Amino acid sequence: MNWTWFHKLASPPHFYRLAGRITPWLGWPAFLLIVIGLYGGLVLAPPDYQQGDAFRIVYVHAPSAWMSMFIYGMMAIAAAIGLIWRIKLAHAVAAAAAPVGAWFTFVTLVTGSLWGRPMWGTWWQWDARMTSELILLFLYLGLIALRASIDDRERADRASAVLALVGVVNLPIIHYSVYWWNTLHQGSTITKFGKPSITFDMLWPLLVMFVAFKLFFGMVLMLRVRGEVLRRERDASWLREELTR
Amino acid sequence: MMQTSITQAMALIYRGDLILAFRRWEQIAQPVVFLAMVTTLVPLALSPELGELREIAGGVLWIAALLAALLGLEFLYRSDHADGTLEQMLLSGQPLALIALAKTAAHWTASGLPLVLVSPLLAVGLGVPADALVVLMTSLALGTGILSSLGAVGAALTLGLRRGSVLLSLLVLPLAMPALIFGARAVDMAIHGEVARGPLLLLGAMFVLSLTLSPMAVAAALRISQE
Amino acid sequence: MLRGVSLELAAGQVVHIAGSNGVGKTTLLRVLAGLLTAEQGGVSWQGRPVTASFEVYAATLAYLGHSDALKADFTARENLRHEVGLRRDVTPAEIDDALARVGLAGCRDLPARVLSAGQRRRLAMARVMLSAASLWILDEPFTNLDHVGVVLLSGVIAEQLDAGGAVIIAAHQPPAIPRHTVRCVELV
Amino acid sequence: MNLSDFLAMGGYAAFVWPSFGLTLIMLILNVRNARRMHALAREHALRRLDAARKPT
Repeated sequence: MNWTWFHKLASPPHFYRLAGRITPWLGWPAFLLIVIGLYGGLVLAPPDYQQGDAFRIVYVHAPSAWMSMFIYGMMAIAAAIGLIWRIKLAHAVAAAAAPVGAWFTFVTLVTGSLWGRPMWGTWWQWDARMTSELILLFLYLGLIALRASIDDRERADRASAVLALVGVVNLPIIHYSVYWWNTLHQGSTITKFGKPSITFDMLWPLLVMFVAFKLFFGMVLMLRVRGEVLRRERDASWLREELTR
Repeated sequence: MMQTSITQAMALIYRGDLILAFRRWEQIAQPVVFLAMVTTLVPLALSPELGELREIAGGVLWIAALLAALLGLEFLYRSDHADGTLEQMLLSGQPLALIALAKTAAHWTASGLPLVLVSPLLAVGLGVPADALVVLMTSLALGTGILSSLGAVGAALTLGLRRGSVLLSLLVLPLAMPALIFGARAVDMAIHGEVARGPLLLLGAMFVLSLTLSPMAVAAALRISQE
Repeated sequence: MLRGVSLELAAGQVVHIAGSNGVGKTTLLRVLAGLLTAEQGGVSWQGRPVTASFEVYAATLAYLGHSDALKADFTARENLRHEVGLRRDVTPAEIDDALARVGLAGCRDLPARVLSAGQRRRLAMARVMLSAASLWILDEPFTNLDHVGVVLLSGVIAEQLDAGGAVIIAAHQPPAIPRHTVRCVELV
Repeated sequence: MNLSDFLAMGGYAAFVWPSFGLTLIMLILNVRNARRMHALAREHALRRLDAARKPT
């Protein structure tokens, strides 16, 4: 397996042009799938026998929750690549992904709280998943704050990369200790709040939304990475030819 | 002239840092005074009733100890960065991760250990029964150890930054939450007379994990921060 | 931004890096010391790239930056024992000799914070001498030194060169090293 | 399934619609921020290029 494709991809000018080309190919399908997913989730899917129509919030809550974890993992991988092989582009990807991840985590928390209100009668319940999602938000904010408070871009990239790696190692520990802590205090009488029993016509919109959010993230990431690349390639020669084309 | 062995170098750093810490003893006193103050706030805020205080003593002591240890993290690499000795450590020809381990150990002895030693006094003030004090001290020893090693990564990353201390707590506290969960739980069980082996063992596991992994992260962070 | 710099140094040679303020002298020295990594090109020592095993290179190198790297609360002796001790077994006798050599015999047990800037620079010089390194990288070593200090340091550098060591000095005015010609590299 | 039943969402309208609304706002906001950030960086780079081309 020769590594030329990897080096070609890692070279900023090549990636900048490539990102520009594929952004629309990610954006429009994402938009289309979101419309389909929402229609399927809100209109076609029957109400849940237990939670009625409130369960429809799952169509935005679950994909966001998944994205918040996925983006953190991807960011840690990009950080590792950036640190080990000193590829500036990988740091640009990590820098671009962090705010989007934080947004998804925030949405997960709010939609979770909105979903919990009718079920539990309170806006916030120290439920295991919501608590670990909240801690994940702190991790994201820590990353963004660290990167923002360091002026020198090179140091900001590498410092955030180390923090992302330390965070990703701690993520499973936080996850399981919160679960253990939750089952311990609440005992085993938690309401069956887990995934409601899903029939196929409830399921397919959820899968569509999962794919749609991934494509959406791809599009936003490409845009942000292009911006980050421009910030980092301060006086690269290819810049003039690219920007004045 | 033979190059100093790594163990000698680590011992030298450990002793050196402790000497410096004791010459600036007010830095050592700060976390301990903070812990004492916070635990006196609790009865004032809640109730003088020892029975009631006993219920929350585990959590209060642990949260106060965690914040006090966080306060102690300020002094970890800041003075070395400021006076240039950090550069000499990087260029000492000794493995940086082990030097970081020695510094973390010295920092724990100067800031974590005093908290552990003073905690029984404050625990009695919160109505903690005598037989729970051993579990309290063990759990706090492991907890402050975890915070020192994880905190060292945060301290190294935020070296020389403007409002580094606020950032430091934002970076380190989420990582210390699992330790808080098991530590407070262990003390709570001990207070109620149950055997607290389970949480203590998990806390010990976390301590070993953070002790082995974090020096490497600290070494990387130090190189990045001083560049 | 530093570009297009290449430097060759053999044993017993001394190089003077000259250039106006902000031209990049310190950056170059920090790259040579391995504290900074250059984007292109690299530093190699005895033919091997420095990044291969940085600890080996660091052990052969003594770096004196702008800061004297002294602990204010440590006495002169303690500073030397703790910093040089990290690198090699140094005996109290050697420390006292070095302090006498740089004219600090009188303030052996004074904390570094009470020393004057010149005395602190001499203490940093003593550290470089004691580190038994073959390559010295000195960034503005003569700052704060009086005339006696400058002569003293030049003599010490000469001895290092006689013993086959190599020295890189960044300074504004060219250093006068007895018995050795100083090669000058001008950064523009 | 007429419109008013649909909007009522089985009595949970007060929770379902804000959830979807917030998510859509987030999606749009992200796109706008990303676009603006890229345009800003591009303009900044161009300005730096012009400054570099003009002999100071």
